[in-house]
Amino acid sequence: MSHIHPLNPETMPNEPEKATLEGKNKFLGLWFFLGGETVLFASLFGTYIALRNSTAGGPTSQEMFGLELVFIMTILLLTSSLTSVYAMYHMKNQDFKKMQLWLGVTGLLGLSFLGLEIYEFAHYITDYGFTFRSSAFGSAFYTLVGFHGGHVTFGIAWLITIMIRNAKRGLNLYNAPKYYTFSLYWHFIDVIWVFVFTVVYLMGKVA
Amino acid sequence: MENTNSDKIRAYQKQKNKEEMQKHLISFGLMIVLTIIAFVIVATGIMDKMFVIPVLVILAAIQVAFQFYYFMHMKDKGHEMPATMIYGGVWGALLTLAGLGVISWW
Amino acid sequence: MKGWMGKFRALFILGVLALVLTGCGKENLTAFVPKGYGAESSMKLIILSIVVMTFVFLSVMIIYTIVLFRFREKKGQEDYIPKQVEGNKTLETIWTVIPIILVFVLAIPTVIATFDLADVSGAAEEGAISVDVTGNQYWWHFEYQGEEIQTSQDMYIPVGEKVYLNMISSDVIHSFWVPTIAGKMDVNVENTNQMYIEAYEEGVYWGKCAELCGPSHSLMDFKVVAVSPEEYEQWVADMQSVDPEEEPQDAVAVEGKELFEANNCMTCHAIGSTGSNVAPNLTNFGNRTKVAGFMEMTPENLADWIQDPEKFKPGNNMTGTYPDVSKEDAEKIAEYLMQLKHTEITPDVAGN
Amino acid sequence: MSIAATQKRSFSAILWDYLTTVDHKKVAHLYLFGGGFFFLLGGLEALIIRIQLIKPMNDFISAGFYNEMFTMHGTTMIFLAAMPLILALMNAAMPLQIGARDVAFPFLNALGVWLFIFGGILLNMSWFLGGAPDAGWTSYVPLATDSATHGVDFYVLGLQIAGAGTLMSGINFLATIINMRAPGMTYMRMPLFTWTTFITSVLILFAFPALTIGLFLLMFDRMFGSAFFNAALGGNAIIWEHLFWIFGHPEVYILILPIFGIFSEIFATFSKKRLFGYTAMVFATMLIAFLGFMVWAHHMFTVGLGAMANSIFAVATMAIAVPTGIKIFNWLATMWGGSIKINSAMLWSLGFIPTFTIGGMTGVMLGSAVADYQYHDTYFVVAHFHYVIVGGTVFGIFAGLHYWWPKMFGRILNETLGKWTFWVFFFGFHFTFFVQHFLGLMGMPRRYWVFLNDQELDLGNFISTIGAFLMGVGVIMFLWNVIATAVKGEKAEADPWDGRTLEWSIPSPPPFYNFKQVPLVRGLDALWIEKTEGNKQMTPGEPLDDIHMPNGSILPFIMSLGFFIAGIGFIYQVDHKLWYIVLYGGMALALGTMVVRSLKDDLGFYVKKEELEREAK
Ligand code: HEA
Ligand code: HEA
Ligand code: HEC
Ligand code: CUA
Ligand SMILES: [Cu+2]
Repeated sequence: MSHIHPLNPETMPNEPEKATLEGKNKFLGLWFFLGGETVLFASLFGTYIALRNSTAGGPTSQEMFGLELVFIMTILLLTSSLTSVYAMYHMKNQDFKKMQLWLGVTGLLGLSFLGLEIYEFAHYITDYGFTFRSSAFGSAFYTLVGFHGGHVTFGIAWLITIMIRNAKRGLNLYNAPKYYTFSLYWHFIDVIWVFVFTVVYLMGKVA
Repeated sequence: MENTNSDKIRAYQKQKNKEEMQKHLISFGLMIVLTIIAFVIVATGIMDKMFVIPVLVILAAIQVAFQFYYFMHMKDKGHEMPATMIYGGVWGALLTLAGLGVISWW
Repeated sequence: MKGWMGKFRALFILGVLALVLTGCGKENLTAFVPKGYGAESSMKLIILSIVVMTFVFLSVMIIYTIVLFRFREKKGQEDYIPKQVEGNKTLETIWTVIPIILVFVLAIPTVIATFDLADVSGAAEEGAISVDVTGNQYWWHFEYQGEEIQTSQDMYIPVGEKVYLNMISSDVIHSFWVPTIAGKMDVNVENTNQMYIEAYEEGVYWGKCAELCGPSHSLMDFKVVAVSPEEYEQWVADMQSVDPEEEPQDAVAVEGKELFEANNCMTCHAIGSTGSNVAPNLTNFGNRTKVAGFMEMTPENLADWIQDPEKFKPGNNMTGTYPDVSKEDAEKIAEYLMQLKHTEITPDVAGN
Repeated sequence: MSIAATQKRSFSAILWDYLTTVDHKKVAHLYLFGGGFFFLLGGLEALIIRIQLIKPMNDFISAGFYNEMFTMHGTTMIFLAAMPLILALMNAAMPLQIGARDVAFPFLNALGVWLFIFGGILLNMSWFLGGAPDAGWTSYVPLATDSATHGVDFYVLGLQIAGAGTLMSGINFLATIINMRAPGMTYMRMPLFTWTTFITSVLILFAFPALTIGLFLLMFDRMFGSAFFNAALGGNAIIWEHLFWIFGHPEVYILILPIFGIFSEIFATFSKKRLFGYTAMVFATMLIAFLGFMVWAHHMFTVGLGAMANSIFAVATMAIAVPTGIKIFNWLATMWGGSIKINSAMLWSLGFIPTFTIGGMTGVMLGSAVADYQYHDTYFVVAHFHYVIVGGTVFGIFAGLHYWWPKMFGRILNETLGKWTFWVFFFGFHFTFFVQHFLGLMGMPRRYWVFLNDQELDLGNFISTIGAFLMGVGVIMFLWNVIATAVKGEKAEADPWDGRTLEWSIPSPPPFYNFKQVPLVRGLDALWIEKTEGNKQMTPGEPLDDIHMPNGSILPFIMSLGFFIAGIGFIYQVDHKLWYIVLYGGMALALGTMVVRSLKDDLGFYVKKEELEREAK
């Protein structure tokens, strides 16, 4: 059971996340999960595209959407993607403290993204009376963006759990895959957001 | 463990990791640029409506390719299966989008 | 179209004959004996595909039978180890290429026919007949465009002419199907579907709802009454000159009319071409083929229906919307409704 | 846990063992019992359907109840019987076939089976709680959104929970096959059943998410007032149809591809011949899976998508005949020149060939769009899909059960009874469904509670009902066989069929760690190769060493229970806000177990080398 002891830099392989069979399995498993998520979000995007003009007399996307806020949110999330890469960089260099630090930053960026999203939703609801129930467009909008937001929330919860869990233990071959799969998941959230801001906000602004 | 050889390997790995990180920084920079371009196109309305949507989609696709290939290491060895699955997913996604986006209106 | 058809015409007729002899369902209901354009197009493809499939099935079964007879384990040779064959390029190519060819044989006519049946451009032509069809739980409504005619349950069309249908549903998805003259098409809620039907012969054709739409889905029948073009003209004229206020002849029916008005029936049912269409339009009701689409047209049935429609069509939208009607009253109303005959052109004319 | 034989344990010990198991072989048992139970239930529903249709204008059951009956029959059979039974066989055989000690994620495997069981229970609770779902297994909106009882809510949550389990199994099998093959087992040396498991898992991975989303949208519309399918607010019901069939068509290949794998094993084994055209078989499977994603709209030919869409989908649909044909002919060629031994497993396989060919041919006939305007939603379609599903999937499950039963339970099913079961079921089947082709074209739409008098549909329906009862007799014989075998069946040796693949190289039933030493694979049909070279057993691919095994855990059970409770909360929160307590309570239980799982390291245990050596003596 040697693999649970914290490893010193000497014995730690360069890719600790894939050094054990469990690690390899987790790595593949998460990638496959993301493959499935691709179709999952495609179904939501498809639904949104089909319903984006079904406003039932309510406000349209052109009237409501503001680009500034979305731009800030985008930059936040993109940056959090970079910080998580940076954390993985430190993992490869076996610098546990720095890894935790940068993951912390990632989490904070994610939280601020969520905060802005909630603010945005509140803004549409109070200022435009635009809700989940107003029209098919409303349902599709909140569901698509909300599903993404839900993924962010879940990601943050996951991050917090592994960070606290391993704070005292340091990096080892048992938890390295957990960190790594988290970072993959987090990137994927960013991938989805790229399409959200493109399809929902930018295209919504165009027509 | 007092093996100098392993130290060398370490050092070499560190160097490689660093280079890798620099690549990541560059791709991050590019992603930000792509994002800005996309937002600017829409905010200023300089482009003809006909072209905007395809251009936006292409920009998004490039950006996503960066995420996958650099940030998520899909370019590296040992990622054949992940790549297959993601492409499978993308294929499924395209069909779904075609189904819902195009032929639910007739 | 004609080319490949020619070759199969003989077979087609032969097939139809065989089916008629062996019993292929009720006339004017079965899809086996097509009497309309759409049904015929489908039938051609059905026959073509059966021919292809017979060939396929025989090929499989011949090999299968040989295998089973020749290659069984022999007594006393239980230890015999057959040669471990990996494969055979030629054979594998053969059974890849032949199916591809067969698929083409079927696919090309399919595509041609699909486009042919989807071509509703004729609807815009001068004198084309267009009918707005509405599917409702569990009845059908028909409005003749530009003619100010409304009917329910029985739709009249002239023989030999394309009749264009614009179909929409008021509640859930239904599907319009008259097997003997045309294949089906769904009746959706959010968009109008277009198709055309054309009957070759006079007759009363059974229509069925083919998409699950609730408990009484199986009872959502209707009829297409195909009459000669002259008779159709007359029917149109008669229907346009209906006087909804017309007093019935005998006393019972007069009483029935009063009861009909007193019992709220008019809030939903209209007679004549104006008025609400949340319930079957009862113009010319006396000439209907069936009560509520599927029950035999007798005064008893009608009176029973009026008293308790739920018993006959579970979940229908008439139940409980009007005051209880006594047996006598129901019979009087039935008498009145049975006398609503507004035209000489009846299903009998079409040969019911 | 020790390897010392686990004989004579108390009932509660066995129960606890199953509740906490993460062993793929026991998970397979759970799938088998669960799926088997739901098969009986679905069959009972089928019999009720057939009794109602025995004569015209019958009033055996009411209209609304009939709709519940076929909805539950279809849903149960597809999601709770056929798929779990297939997963049972996959779990039982696939890891053994690749020489693995377990699956990649044993915990997820257990979670999958419990999610299926709880999802199934939830769905079926609707019978007692105000009415089952009644909008068909396809649950088309707006009928489903309008449906007045909670039935459709049970459908949504039951399938959501069971579906999540299936998705996990899919990912699990993929990782297992990629990472855990024995040394020497390259992809092109994998047995065909492993291959089809692999490709089926890919289908699951890409098909189920569409259903997940569809169910979410339906749930939001029914419970939270959204307007996806509400035309009055701009919604579009066709979106549901697309989402359902984007899932639904690949789903039918999920039901048949593993079965193709089973038949490939059986034909090869009992013809004593290598599978003919192995490479072609593998690529044909891939091609079917690939094309399977591009044909979903053939279920929607009459929706009004337009001539262009209908044509494209018609041609794509017909194209699937080609790779499937390759398979049929390769099986025939496998038997050609062989030394065919006919026992129960082989009988089911031989029965499959003509039956499935007919079903496939009617499928291609349905693919001809214009012809489908006549067939669609009639008994012709019912006949088609029972020919492929019963004649394919169910025959295949029976074949696979007879084939692997010795491996799963250590006893051989009785041959005489097995043959009787086959013949009775086979004839019953053709009686039931062959006439339905004609009924359809004679003007009998499907999902009809009654058919009218004087429509010349009486005889056909009568024959059909009689056939269904014959099938019922067949099923009862099989049950009898199972019980008789359990009581006094013949004990099975490791390799009762003169098998070709790795699962036959280890004892029946295998020890919980499967392989003492992971074998070295030297080619396709690894065991057969060793046997022809006169070796008694596989050459080990590793030295004898400690074996790492995962610990059992009750958490999968509790987590599934949590989702189950939350599901009930979701269903009833529309009636009263207090139900939110149940909803959040269930969620807390499920998420709480998840947190426990991630906080508590589960490092498994080791079976010591010494212990293994002692065992060997
Ligand atoms: C195990 C499940 C299974 C399988 C394997 C199939 C296989 C096929 N199915 Fe089926 N199908 C269903 C289950 C399945 N189906 C179900 C459940 C429904 C109804 C759902 C509902 O509405 O409730 C349905 C409905 C359905 C429809 C919609 C009908 C309608 O509602 O109007 C269509 C239409 O194209 C179709 C086509 C096909 C085709 C072309 C195949 C092909 O894959 C068949 C290929 C096989 C062969 C062709 C035989 C072997 C080949 C040869 C011997 C080679 C030579 C052959 C030729 C050249 C033809 N199916
Ligand atoms: C895997 C899938 C599967 C299987 C195996 C079956 C098996 C059977 N099916 Fe089913 N069927 C479907 C999937 C399946 N079906 C689907 C998807 C639909 C469409 C639903 C819809 O429209 O929404 C459908 C619809 C359907 C209909 C059409 C209903 C309608 O449209 O109105 C009919 C009618 O004959 C039917 C009959 C049968 C029969 C007789 C069997 C027989 O093969 C069953 C044989 C089994 C038995 C007879 C079991 C006997 C068991 C006992 C006797 C023991 C009982 C004891 C205990 C419970 C302890 N099925
Ligand atoms: C909700 C308004 C409503 C009221 C009020 C109502 N009906 Fe109906 N009626 C319907 C509907 C809806 C149907 C179609 C039922 C079906 O077939 O599912 C129907 C069907 C009928 C039919 C059969 C129509 C046909 O074309 O075959 C008759 C006859 C009839 N109603 C008579 C009456 C009489 C008489 C009364 C008054 C005592 C009455 N209805 C009151 C809604 C109503
Ligand atoms: Cu209307 Cu079925
Ligand atoms: Cu299909």
